[in-house]
Amino acid sequence: MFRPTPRASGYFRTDYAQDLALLQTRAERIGLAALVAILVTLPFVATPFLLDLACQVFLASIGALSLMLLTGYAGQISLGHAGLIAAGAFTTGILTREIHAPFWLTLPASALTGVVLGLVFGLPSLRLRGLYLAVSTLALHFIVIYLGGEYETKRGFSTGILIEKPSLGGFKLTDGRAWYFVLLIFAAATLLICVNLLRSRSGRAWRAIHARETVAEALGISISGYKLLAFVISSAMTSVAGCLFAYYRGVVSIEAFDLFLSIQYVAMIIIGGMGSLLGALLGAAFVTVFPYAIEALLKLLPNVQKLAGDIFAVNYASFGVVMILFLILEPLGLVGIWRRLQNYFLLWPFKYKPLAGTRK
Amino acid sequence: MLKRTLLGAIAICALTIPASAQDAYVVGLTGALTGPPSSTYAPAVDALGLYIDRVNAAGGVNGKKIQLILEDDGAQPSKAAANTKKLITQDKAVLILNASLSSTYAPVIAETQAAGVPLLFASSVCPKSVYPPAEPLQFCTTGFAANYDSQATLDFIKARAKGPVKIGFSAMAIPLSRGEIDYAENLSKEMGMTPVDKEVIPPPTADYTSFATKLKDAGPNWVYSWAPWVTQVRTLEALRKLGWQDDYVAWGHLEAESELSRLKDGKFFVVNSNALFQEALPIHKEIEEAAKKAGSKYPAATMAEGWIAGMAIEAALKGAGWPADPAKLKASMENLKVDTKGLRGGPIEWTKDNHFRTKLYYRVYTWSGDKISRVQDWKSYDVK
Amino acid sequence: MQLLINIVVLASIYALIACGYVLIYRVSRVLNLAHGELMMFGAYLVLACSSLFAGHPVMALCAAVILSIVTGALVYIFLMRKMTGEMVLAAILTTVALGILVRGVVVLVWSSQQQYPAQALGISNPTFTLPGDGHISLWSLVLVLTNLAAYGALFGFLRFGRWGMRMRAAGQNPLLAAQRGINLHGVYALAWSLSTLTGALAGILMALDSGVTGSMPVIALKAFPAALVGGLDSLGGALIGALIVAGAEVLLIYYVDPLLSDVVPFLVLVAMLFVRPWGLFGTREELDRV
Amino acid sequence: MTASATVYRERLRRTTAPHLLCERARVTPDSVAFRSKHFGIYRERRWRDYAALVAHAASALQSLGIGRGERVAIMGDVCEEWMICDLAAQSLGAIVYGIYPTASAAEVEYQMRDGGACVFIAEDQEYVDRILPFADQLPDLRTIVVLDDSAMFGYEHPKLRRFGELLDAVAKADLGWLEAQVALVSADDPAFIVYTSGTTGHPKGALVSHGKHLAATDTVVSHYPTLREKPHRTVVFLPMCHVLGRDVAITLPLISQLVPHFGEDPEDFAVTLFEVAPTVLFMVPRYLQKFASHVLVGILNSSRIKRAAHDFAMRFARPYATRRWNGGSNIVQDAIYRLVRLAVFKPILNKLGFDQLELVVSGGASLPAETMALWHVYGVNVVEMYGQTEEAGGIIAGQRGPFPRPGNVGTAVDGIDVRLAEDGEVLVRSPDLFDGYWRNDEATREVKGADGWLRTGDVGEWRGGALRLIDRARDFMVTAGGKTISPSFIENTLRASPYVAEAVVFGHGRKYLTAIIEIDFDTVADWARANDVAYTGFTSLTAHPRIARLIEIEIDKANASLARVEQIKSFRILPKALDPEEEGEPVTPTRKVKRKLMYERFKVLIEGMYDDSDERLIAAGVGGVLAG
Repeated sequence: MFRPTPRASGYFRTDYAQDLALLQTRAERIGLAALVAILVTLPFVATPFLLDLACQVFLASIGALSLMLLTGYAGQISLGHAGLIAAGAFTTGILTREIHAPFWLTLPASALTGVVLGLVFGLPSLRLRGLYLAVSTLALHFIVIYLGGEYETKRGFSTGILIEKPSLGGFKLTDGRAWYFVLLIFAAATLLICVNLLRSRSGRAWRAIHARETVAEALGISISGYKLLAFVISSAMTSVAGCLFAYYRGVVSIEAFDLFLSIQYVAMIIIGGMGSLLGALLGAAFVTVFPYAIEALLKLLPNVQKLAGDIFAVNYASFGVVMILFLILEPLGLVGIWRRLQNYFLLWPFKYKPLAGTRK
Repeated sequence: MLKRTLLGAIAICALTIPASAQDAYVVGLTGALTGPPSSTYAPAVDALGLYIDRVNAAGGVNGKKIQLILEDDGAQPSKAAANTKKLITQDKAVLILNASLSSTYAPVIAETQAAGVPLLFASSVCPKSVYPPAEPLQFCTTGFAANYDSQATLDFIKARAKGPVKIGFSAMAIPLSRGEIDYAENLSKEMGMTPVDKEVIPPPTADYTSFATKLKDAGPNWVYSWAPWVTQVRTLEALRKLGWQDDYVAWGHLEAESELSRLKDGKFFVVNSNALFQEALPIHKEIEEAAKKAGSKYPAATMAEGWIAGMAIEAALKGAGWPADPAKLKASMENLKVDTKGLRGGPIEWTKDNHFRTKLYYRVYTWSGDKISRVQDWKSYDVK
Repeated sequence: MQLLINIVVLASIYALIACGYVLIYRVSRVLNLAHGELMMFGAYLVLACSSLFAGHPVMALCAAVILSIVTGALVYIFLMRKMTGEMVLAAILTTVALGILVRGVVVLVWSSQQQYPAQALGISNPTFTLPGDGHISLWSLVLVLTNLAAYGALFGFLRFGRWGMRMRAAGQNPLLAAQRGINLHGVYALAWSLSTLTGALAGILMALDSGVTGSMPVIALKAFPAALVGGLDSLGGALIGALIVAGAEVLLIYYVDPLLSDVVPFLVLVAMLFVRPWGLFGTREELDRV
Repeated sequence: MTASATVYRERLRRTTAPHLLCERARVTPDSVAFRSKHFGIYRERRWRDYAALVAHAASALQSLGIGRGERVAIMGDVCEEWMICDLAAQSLGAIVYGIYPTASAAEVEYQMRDGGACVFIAEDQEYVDRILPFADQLPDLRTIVVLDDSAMFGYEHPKLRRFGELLDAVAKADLGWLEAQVALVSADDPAFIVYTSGTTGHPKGALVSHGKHLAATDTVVSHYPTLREKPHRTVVFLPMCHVLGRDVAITLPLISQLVPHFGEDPEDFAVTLFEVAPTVLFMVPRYLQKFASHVLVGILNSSRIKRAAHDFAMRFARPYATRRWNGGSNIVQDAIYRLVRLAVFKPILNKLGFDQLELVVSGGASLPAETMALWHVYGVNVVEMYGQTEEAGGIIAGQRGPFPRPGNVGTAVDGIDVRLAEDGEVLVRSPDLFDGYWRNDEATREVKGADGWLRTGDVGEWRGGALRLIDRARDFMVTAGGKTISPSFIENTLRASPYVAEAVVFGHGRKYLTAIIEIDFDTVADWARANDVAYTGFTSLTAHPRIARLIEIEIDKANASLARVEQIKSFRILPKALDPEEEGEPVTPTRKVKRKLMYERFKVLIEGMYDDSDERLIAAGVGGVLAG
């Protein structure tokens, strides 16, 4: 994410503020402006279905970014991501149903739930590593779902807790377009938070811990402190995603947060490309859009109506196939492809960086 | 970054928007066609497809064909919501069908309500919102309905039992099933029975014996289960293995017919709102032939629900005329009488404030020596 | 008495499944999250074979077992071999993807309906009454016995067999093992075959006892805590872990709240992880980084 | 020369560099004087800061008791502290000289004795180590100052002082103080010595006085007025002990709008260029060649499509470059070229940091025409200039451009008279030449005639108003066939190959010419990787038969453009890279080859190339007669 030098010549920094600037070259600024322009115009040209898809991608991006922070940078595996999203969603659901809490209350409350759960989820990380840690987070997933299920049954919300659309300053968020922008802003904010976290002290500490814990400790980094911090921040962001999810869908039920969801998030960061925020975004978009894309592609096949029953099984299976192909053929993930593509043009007309070995 | 993928997706989707069928009724369905719960829903959807194919082959409704667009939600609420949105906005469906797990109801209802499109629950349990006073846009054709089912079952037990009833319950650990069993437990008390135990069994369970042991040790002489078929039948089997020989009542899902003949258990009763194919009515023959002709991989006996949904759709569209829009369709559905031709105990009648049916009919079957037999004929309940 | 039987049966199920996790983890440090799906696949293979060898239940069962061994080897050769050297999380995700694929294929071929292989084979499932008013069904009994046999065979194989020794060596230090001329790919393929075999046995026997649906893989997930409590790289540990988890589950269902049965194995696990992260009998190790 | 320019130069002739610095600090205190990279940041130094730094350094040096006319030696890599110390010493009236960072111990000792410096300023511990072994044997040396003391713990020597401590010990001097010091220095006082890297014998120190240096350097600005007309960025990388390096880092910024940029480390030269994207560069041919060959090899190893794009662009751009030399391109061709440049060449240049270059001046040695042509094709305005240390920082001639045809060094600059002697030797006369060689009057007399004409030792000719250099006057060889041949011309031709770093031609009194080739490790290694040639290091690479074949093809290419007698008949590849830092190596610190030493060093290799069977036969035939 952080490049030692800009991508075009002639950008020298005369103070550290410039060095920290996110956009350095003109091309980058133009690129961002174009992206923003596309993102802003998209809702006015897209069908509501595509809009919904985009909203799902944004929601997934928030979750994937926070998981990337935890796994891709701090190196802590978690299979409890769905549990955290559920926690945020249930906090929102329970608060709206029980005390009619408004948006501005449920959102921080969800984040707070995330913080608390992050501490709890994070505690095992002080003793455990890798797979064992993953399993302990899995256990917490089951606990959250169990509690959620109990609440649903006990309060008689057997088909889910219905949630009113939130209002922001008197404006009720019902329109898909409005949601698009709200979620876009949240996703962008998450991205910015992640970027800034990663280039701050904590980001460097996480990477040091990820690289080698013993060395990091020798460098005077508080291992347990930063691990917990990673869990707390990641969980808080994930819970916020859960809160938004609850509002966006207008309903919370435990079925929406099964283990498969956790696996989807892990798939996002691996398919996207470990250790890259861009990868998290790409992965989130890919994993979210992919099933719809496959479905759409399969429907292009001739005589598809005859296969009506089977087509979904094929769709399901092909998700597995594509994931396998991806893992085998592109271990660096989408971001690997992106970088290659980018390098193809960045290095144009060279294949490798010229003067790489040039010494005076 | 994001934009590339998004644009790619847009391109793919743009390419694949089905040539909008201008001269057909578009009906969209979101259902659990894959994933663990699909065993209940896939056959019904298959049957619905068969029925609509038949209607189309016979010239359609009002001279127009019906185009049924299927979307799989894998029983995930989020996917169901997205599917619904797509069906309404992109495919311009005039009617949405839900054939999925109850957890998908809320998001689908939210989407259809926002768009003002009627929603028909075609394969899963009817939500309370279709009972009088019904939500304006929600309708239901399926045979099983919360509370009424338990009422009918407990009535049956009461009538059948010779002495005092010590009743045990079994539910699956999903909110819907738990809620219904809780209701039944209270009702049983009101009806003078003694509830002795209630087992709530998680869906993924390797061995039901543990639960059955507890149930059995509570000493019931009746056990009632209202849950997905797996839980109902495996609790029974586990109980039987443990040597419990008393009466067991369960809800008759799609699988009931084949399972009754597999289990051959004279003290296992299924309460049903559909007539079993065993009875070989003309309509049953019709369905069997259609299934055979289409080479369906599901037994005909599992197809009644889908067939009835098809009948309802046909009738609703006929009433709405051509061209149909959601409003016209809603008006048509609010005043509809569907002749089930014997598949049910009577017609499905919808009124302005009752989108369930005015009268419910239940039959009870069991295995008697060499065949499935009725132990109680249609018994009707007024829906209020 | 019945409780004891329940514990033994459930423990056997868990143990038979858990040893599949252990076998693969032990040699290649990969957690096979497709184990449940492969188990289910074994059960469906019986269905396929029962129509192939109609009227010969024994032959059909044997064929299914052999096919599942082949399946395991094929999975390694065509899939997991490519993941050697990749990060562990990616390898695990590959198994998840495999699981999704298998599920899709199963629905495609056999539909998602509940199926009864025992019926297809034409064999019944009588119940035996044991002293103390305990009841056990034939296939549960077979499962318990199979489990014991499988563990016995595996212990013997790993301790005394040539390939067993190689497997242990590869698990302890793959580099050294490779240098001593051990064919690592062969060892890994064998581990996958054996793991799929035991998984399929569990799947087949469960299916014979109570049928099979697409939701069977979830059961394998519950056997997972058993393997971890015992120690992911210890066969004996898996057996004991299965007993502990099954015991806790059965007793909780009976004496406390059946609803807890879903959560409790994982609670046991978390408690275990805090006390002895590497499991009761596992080797203390530093796990690979992400 | 216009009247105002003459007045201006006269004014320069009567001032000093430190004085100009003070002036700039008064007039434009807030403009950026230079930028110097430090921990990733290009620190901006304004003229005010610059003068303050120099003042502080001067007062620190003064505390060491440096007197007028005393010498101060500086050794190290290019860095801002060098400039500051240099100007500080000059403002105290001391004479500064630099020692090449690559100089061997013997050379350092020679220059220390010859120059007789009382203070030795070392950039860091590395250079302290160079002088410490014989520091006690140098009678004049009083103090060793180390600028960067980061690796200096544990160093104890009575003469050793840390610059930081010196600065801390004196009060901060202000601009007024500096001006007072500077006022004491006369424009005619000697300012610095530049040691010429003689290819024969010991280096000679050219002594230059303040005013003459400034006036002479003004020739560069007047020849390339853009330097004065608008702000320019440049990168300082030539060693500041070289007169051109001094010009770029210190003098030109004082008298033009050139802003020098210093990299963090000379090793990061490529990075610095990339980051700064200079608009003006003063280069030596070696770098232009090296960059060109890296680009070419990079393209050769690029993917098929990209290579095709480059080839396609070249196919159009080559004739376009020729037309541009002839001044005959039309609007359409211009437009197409601009498009091609934007699509292909600009990205190439961008990667080097060359894309904003308006002017590249190549000097110091002759630039192979092919190299210059290539840069012209890419759209970099490379011009060649001609100058010598003895011109006191000024130049004799230079191509004005833009995009001049290669092959000459352009027209003579304003304010200098150039004429050719009968034997073609270039003679120059100017009021602003060096004062003479330091403590070597004999050598001074050798080049500086009583008539005021300075002998350059180069042979040239006028062609179309431009000066064309043929060769160094003293560097001809005559073959056994009696043909007079210029080896440097052939060597330049050979060096045009991207794979050849250095070529040395032999053949004096022989039947034919041979060459010793030093391969360019980077490009050849690239080629080897691309062509599956396995190697472990420099030596194994040179020993590979396919590399020999590669070089042979390159030599055949060069031979094709040479006359028959000039062609190389045989060659050998040096098994190791030439290292100027090593004792007795046949290259000067500026990598000029000492031909004689080269022969002695690689006699076996060279003799191996000559088939002396004829001689032996004759010797065998006459052997008895001579003995008897």
